[in-house]
Amino acid sequence: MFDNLPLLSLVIWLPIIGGIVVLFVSRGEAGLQRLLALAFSVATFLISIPLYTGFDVSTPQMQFTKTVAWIPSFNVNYSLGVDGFSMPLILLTTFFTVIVIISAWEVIKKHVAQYMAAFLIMEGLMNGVFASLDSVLFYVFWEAMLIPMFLIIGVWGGQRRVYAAIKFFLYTFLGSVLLLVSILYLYFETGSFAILAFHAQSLGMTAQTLIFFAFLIAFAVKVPMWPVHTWLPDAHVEAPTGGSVILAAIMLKLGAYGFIRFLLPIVPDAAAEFDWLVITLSLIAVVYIALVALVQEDMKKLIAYSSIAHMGFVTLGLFVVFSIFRQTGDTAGAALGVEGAMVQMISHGFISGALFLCVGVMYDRMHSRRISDYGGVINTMPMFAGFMVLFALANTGLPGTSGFVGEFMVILSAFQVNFWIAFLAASTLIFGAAYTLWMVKRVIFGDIANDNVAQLSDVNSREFWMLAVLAIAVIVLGVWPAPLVDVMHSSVDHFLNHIVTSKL
Amino acid sequence: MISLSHFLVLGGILFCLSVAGIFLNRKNVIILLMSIELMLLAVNMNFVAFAHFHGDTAGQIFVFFILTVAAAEAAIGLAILITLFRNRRTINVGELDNLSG
Amino acid sequence: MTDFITPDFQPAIAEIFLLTMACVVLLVDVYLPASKRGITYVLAQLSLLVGAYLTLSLPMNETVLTFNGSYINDPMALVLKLFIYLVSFLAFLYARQYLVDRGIYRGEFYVLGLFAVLGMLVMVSAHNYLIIYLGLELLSLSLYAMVAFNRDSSLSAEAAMKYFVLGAIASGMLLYGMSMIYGATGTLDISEIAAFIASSDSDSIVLKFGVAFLVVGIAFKLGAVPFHMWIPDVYQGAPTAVTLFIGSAPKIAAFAMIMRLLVDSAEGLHVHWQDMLIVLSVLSVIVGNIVAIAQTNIKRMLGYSTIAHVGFLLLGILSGTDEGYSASMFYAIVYAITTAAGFGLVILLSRAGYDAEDISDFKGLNSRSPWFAFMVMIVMMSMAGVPPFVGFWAKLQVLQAVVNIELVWLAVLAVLLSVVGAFYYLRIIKFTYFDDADDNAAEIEAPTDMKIALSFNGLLILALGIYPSSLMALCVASIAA
Amino acid sequence: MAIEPVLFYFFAIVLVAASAAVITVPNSVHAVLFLVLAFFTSAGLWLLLEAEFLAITLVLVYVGAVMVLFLFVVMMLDINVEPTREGFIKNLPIGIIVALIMMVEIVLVVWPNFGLQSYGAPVPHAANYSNTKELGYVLYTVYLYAFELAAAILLLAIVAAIMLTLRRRPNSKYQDPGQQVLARKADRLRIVKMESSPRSAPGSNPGEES
Amino acid sequence: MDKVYLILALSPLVGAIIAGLFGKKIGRSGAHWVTNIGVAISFVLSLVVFNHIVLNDAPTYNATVYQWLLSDGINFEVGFLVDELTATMLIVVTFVSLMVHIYTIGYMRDDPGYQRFFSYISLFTFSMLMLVMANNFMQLFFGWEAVGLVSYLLIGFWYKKPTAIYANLKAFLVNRVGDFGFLLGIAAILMYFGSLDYAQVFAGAEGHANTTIEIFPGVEWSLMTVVCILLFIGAMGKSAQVPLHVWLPDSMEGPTPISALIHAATMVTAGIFMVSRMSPLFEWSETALSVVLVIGAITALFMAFLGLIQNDIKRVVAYSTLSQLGYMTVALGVSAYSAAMFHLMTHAFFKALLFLAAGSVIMAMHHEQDMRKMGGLRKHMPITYWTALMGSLALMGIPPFSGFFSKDTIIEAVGASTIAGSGFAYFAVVVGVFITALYSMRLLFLTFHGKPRMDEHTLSHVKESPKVVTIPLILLAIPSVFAGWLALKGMPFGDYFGDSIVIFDQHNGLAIAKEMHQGDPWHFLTHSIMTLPFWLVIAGIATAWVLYVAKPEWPGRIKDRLSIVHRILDNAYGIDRLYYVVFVKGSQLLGKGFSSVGDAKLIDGIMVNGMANSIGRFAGVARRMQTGFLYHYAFAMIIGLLVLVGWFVLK
Repeated sequence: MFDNLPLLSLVIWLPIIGGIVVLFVSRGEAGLQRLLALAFSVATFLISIPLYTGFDVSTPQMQFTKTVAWIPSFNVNYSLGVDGFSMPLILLTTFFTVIVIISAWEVIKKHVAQYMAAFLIMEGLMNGVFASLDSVLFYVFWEAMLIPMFLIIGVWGGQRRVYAAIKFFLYTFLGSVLLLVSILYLYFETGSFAILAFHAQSLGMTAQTLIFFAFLIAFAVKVPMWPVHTWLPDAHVEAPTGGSVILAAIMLKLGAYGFIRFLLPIVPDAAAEFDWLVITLSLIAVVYIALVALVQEDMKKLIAYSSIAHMGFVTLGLFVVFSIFRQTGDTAGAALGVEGAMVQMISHGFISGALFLCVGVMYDRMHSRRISDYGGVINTMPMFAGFMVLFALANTGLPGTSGFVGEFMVILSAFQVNFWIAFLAASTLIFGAAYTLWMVKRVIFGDIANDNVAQLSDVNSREFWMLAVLAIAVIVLGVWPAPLVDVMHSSVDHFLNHIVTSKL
Repeated sequence: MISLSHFLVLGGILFCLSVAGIFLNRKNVIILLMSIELMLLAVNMNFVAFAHFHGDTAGQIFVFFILTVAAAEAAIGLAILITLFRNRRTINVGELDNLSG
Repeated sequence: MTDFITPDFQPAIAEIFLLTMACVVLLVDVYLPASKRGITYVLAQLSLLVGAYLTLSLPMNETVLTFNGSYINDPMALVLKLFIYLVSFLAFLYARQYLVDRGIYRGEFYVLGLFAVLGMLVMVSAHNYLIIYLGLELLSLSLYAMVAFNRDSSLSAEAAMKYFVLGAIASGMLLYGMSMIYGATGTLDISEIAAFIASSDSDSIVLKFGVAFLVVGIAFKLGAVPFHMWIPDVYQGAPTAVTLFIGSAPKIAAFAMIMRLLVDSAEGLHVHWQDMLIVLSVLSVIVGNIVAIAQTNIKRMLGYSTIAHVGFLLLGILSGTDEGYSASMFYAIVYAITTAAGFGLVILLSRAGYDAEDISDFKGLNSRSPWFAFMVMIVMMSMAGVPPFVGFWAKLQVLQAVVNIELVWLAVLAVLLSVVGAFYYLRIIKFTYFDDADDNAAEIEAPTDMKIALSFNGLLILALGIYPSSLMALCVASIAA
Repeated sequence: MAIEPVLFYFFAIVLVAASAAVITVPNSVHAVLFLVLAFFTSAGLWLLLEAEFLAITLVLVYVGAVMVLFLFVVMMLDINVEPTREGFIKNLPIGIIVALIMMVEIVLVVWPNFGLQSYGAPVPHAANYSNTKELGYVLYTVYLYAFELAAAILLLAIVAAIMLTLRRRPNSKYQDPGQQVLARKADRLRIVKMESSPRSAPGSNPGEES
Repeated sequence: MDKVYLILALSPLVGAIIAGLFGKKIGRSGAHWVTNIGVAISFVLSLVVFNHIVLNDAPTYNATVYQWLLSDGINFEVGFLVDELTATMLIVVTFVSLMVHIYTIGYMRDDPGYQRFFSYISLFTFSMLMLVMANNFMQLFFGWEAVGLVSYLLIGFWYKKPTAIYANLKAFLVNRVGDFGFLLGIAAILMYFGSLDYAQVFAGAEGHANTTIEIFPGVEWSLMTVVCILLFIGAMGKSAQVPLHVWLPDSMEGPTPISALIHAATMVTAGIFMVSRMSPLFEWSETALSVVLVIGAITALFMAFLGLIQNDIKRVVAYSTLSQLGYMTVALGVSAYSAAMFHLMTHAFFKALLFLAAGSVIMAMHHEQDMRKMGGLRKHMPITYWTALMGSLALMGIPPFSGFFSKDTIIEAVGASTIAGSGFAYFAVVVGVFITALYSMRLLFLTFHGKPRMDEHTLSHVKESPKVVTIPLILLAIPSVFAGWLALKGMPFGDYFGDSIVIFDQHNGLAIAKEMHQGDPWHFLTHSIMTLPFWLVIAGIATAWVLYVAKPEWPGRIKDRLSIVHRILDNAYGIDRLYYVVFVKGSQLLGKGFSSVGDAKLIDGIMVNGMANSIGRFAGVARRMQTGFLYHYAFAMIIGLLVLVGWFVLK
């Protein structure tokens, strides 16, 4: 029944139109604005579900494709399609937008319509990034996305929001302009802006190297990888809860998605040449950032750093393939890494999103994110504490939660390359537990630390259901990740075969 | 025999003098305007010389229009100068630095 | 000598009409009491509209020469003219309330404005160096006078003086270059010059020499470094309404001037002027973007931003390909539209007795008027080159043009500096959205027509950003013709 | 036969000297006069180039109108001649260097390329040749468009100049002869009768003094 | 049988979920009923399974429940492997768990977190079942971490207590260190064996006997050694072997039933179980076995010493647990897996008993745990006393209590072993016997004998615990007494475990012992009385009697004399302090350094903001070029012209 609907176009444009509609609902009718926003986000989510149910797992081909000439004089097409990599991420996006809209329900009082609209529009843009098969279209969505996020951080953010917002924007903008030049160069080479044409284009080593670094910077900033990560803690800390959630849950994934969609398939030889660099940076993210996270005083900052560390697994999982191929002449063991990276992305979306929501729930009551202002929250907010502990444990990669799956797969894959890579990666078991649970200890457990904590009230039903849904997702994905991973197999196999084939 | 080059060099000298005048003069806007007239004179010299040696009227016509425009330009320039003087009571170029940075 | 043959006036009908109307407006204004000045305004706007109509009534896809080859009407000219009308129309519209508020609402403004528009049209349609020069002077002289329009402003007078002197030097240099080209080729007709260059040694030092001077003249008109010095001062010193006008439509005309001077006539010297333009472009992008950061005056900042944009615009030209020219054409048009909206917003924030000059005057606009805050965002993001606004496509195309001639380093440099540039645009958005309004900040008040026009202008930027295809195709087609 | 070079060098040297004086003399009035001299010598040179009409025009239009305008403005504004030439001296070296470099560049380009070998002197026109007629003919035919534009520019210049300088301020004073003629004695003069009284001692009431 | 296993594993989970999520709705009794029934079902089914597998000798059950994940051609599954080893563990786990559940009803009666507690312990039972029933490493790791999780939750059960939440964090982290090694071991297995399924891995072990792996460049190590040591690191964490033992004593901050269930009887034995399960791998690496042996020996001896000076009743039992785990590990090291399992089983009974008895005492004392404030409780709490006595006798290894058989089997196996380190290990386990007797009797004497040292108020309220507490004590006392005798012949000396344990002949110390007495308990008993360990036990008891009953003032004097020794022991050899300084403070210092220097100063300070600032400064300077003076502007144009001409025209 969904065959005839342009599903991808719908998941892109419905929320954007929704955002505009919300904006135009007259001021002062915040309730209506919220309801409308919710309606649009839920509708989008529902529309995105057939993407999963109707997905053909047996083929690596792009599905639900749609191509319309957009700018014929420039050979730019409005070309959409999803494969096993992008489809789950679209679902993640549509899902999280609903959560974020709900999370803002009573909390956001200033410019409600704009807030809701910003998220809806951003949802559409992010879906657009995932669904684009045309590099210019991709880039348009990729960049346009910065605007609502910039406003979200800047308008509804905390004390240093201006610094954080501008830093966020410029950092990512810097990365992406290099992406743009690379795209243009590839167009020069291929005569087409189609991403799949880029994949097929053979390139010399010099060109590949240059493009590799351009792409690397572009996507590494977004992931973010050390040492271009410092925008993230600031952005997270200053952003309102919803902003942090989207940043962590979706936006970071875009960088990794860029690696999958652009960097690896387009410049595989350069990637093979410099895989050590990315692996090193990933491991630095895992170890160095974990240590940095350990000493954070601010909960959001801590979770932000934790995000960086977790995203290190994604990049690690994506880049182990070359070493494996060099050692064995075969990609066996590499799919584990790539699929692990994908699972890690989805799972990190849920977990970090949930953790930011948790911090948001506390922040709404106490207006502080400082760990030292809390203590013994469990006494007054037992239900909330349960969720928080669950998500924290998931964040430590506990088996049975989604946090385990990806890390497990990536570590298994990394071991195939080298013992020490796996060793450093696995150190997250210790560090991750240390910084997360230490925070939990200081915030959640213990006796009531002060009067403010004593007056806290437990989650209301809105917050409860919001967290409960995420909790279920985290656990289901941990207990039975197969449905998620199954949709990727074909795409991953195709991807791996493609990237180990030299393009020189 | 006087060649085209002679006239062009002469035009060049005038051009350079006008340029030097613009740069050197830091007191009086009127001198600047006159330097500009010199520059146009240099150009006119070129055009007339070229027209002569090409045996073509276009160059002379161009000079004709340059003279016309220069007159209009002078009128407007002096009008601006007067406006400036009324506002500032000075036409010292060295004091025209309220807009900078 | 040939007998006099009456030239075909039809292709120049719009210019003739406009000249007539300029005189009519002038006369009407003289006999109107101050209270009925609105009629002058309406007449001026009507002139533009009818001019646009007349231009449109010309055959679209053919190249027509008349006045013994001095006047050309080709598709490029037609398209550029239409946008000149459009942007000028907007500029006149935004200017009105500003002038009224400052007590300088006089008919001369529109007379001069019409003459300037006429100058631009002449430049766009010029097919002879002499005509280019005359068009340029018609435009420049009008603008000099308009800058000094507020006679009681010392800053305006200073700006006008600087503009005038520098402009005169630049025309002198341009003329010197023209004289050299004339000397080398023996003609002023663009087609003949092009034919001469094509048939001769493109390494002729005289031609190169002449072209260098032409480039200076062009660079000045556009405001490319190091011939940019007038821009910040004039932008700041001129009344905002005039700055708006100077900053917008003349860029389109300047683009046409480049096309006529460098491309139509001297494309054979492409290798030479390309190098020159690269230097200018790089310097412009660097200086424009970096120095803009240090500005607090919004007009001055937009002036530096203009310089940076000029650097980008030159990228397309210097590529020397049709693709690059159409990219630059697109850029020029887009830039003019965007700048019109930008200064329109500055005017919007100004009130009687109060000029919005400082960037911080944008404070809290989102609370005062979300709609116009949105417009500010559109304009600034478009200028920064962020999709989905049209400024992005403009940048994309010129970059593509540069990449296509394998000057990737230039593209990289340009985009990196555009990141620096993004900072100051963001700063405006920051004031608009992130800061709370001062307590004494009033509601935004403006005439309805201005509000509508500004909204149209802003939405046009957005709409062209989402669907740039038709404008792009138009540019491509008109360059290819 | 070699009268031409003599004339050329004579005019050229005077022209250059006068131009140099224009930019160096401290007095604006002198500068204007030197500029007039420069125009005269140019006109002479143009005659050598058989551009009689333009030579005349230069003198008539430029010297006769523009330069007078300059003089008028200079005198009207009555600028004080600055006694110090400090800035001038300081910048002279660099000015000279820049001018010289430019000169060198120009010479390098024009000298080798426009010699007699490439551009021989054109055949002199016949005695009945009228430069004015020739120009006049093309001006109104071939360059009709340009001519109209020039007219527009002149109109514009008038409008602009008037707009910028004409002031009709409410408090400005100007004469109206019609009114003056109609003035009567009674309107202007009133005779008041006053009682004579001794003047107060100086300094006793300083507030009312002066 | 599929359903049986599934129900067996899941019924505690169902109980846990109901009690945990709907605790408020079902109320306190609802919570304990649902969880008790859940565990009871498991226990009953365990018996069925035991009957099926062990007594009826059914073939090993190995089947998949569901496919967890398929990636890269590798099948990650959740499945059950049930053989003798598993069946034994099932009995132990479900039985002890059931006892603890019942006991908890009484022990936690007044606690506000009643439902939560039941939910946790049922969840624990489920996790432990998943661990022991796993047929693959992935699931093993799942269970492994899950029990760690529940342990974390339970130690911190009283979340208001700062010491409790400190202890649970510590426990989790130290366990994570072990898991870290364990995970790497799993990764190594996957890489070389291409599967995580036990059966496939064990089948491939021989093929990889000579495989080497290069961990440090140029150094080739035997793959099996590396894998086994990595896996054993996991066991060290979970089974609290030195140097990862530090969490266990602190974990006594949790409620007593937890100490009994998790930190004595079941979870801590997971490591022992795991190594036994992995015997087909360990057997291929003598190096790994030696490591196991030495680590176990150190733990057995040095942790016993620490038990001597503790005053907290539960801590004594805790250190005793550490020491006993050391014994089991030693057994593993000498390939006496069955002996280790045997001791594991008996230890589970008597140690659970001792903990619950200690808990009973603590309840009576109104949650006072300091033995110096007890004394003379024998008369007030006869059941507790007698059961505790039986547990202690079993712990000390007095014939014919269960501990005697299991411990002596280990000592004999060690004595017979020739593997590197066995000499030291023998010394350690023998000396350990004396120490064990000493601290066990000290506990008994201080708690139940002598004069009451508590205040009047407490004394007046001291009474025997309710039936829900005493019944489990009695039920646990029964196997504590008899299990050894009954199982001796079959378990360590028979082929009880069948194929589930692999021992190479050259490692089989137990076979030598077996030749001597053929596994006959009576013969074993009489033989043992002649040996040194038995007399050391007697000596230990005697010494304890002298020190704590006859001459109670002596311990104080000894303490003064040997103050250095006492201080060392009191600080648990300073290991905690060392870890705190090196790891906790060290990583914090490193983190602060990275954060403030690396991130804040270098990246943000110099690169990001530095670049922004320098551009800003440059802009500030560059704008001054725009002087405002016309002649400068003109000059710029002229220079520009000169450059264009000079550079491009005349080049």
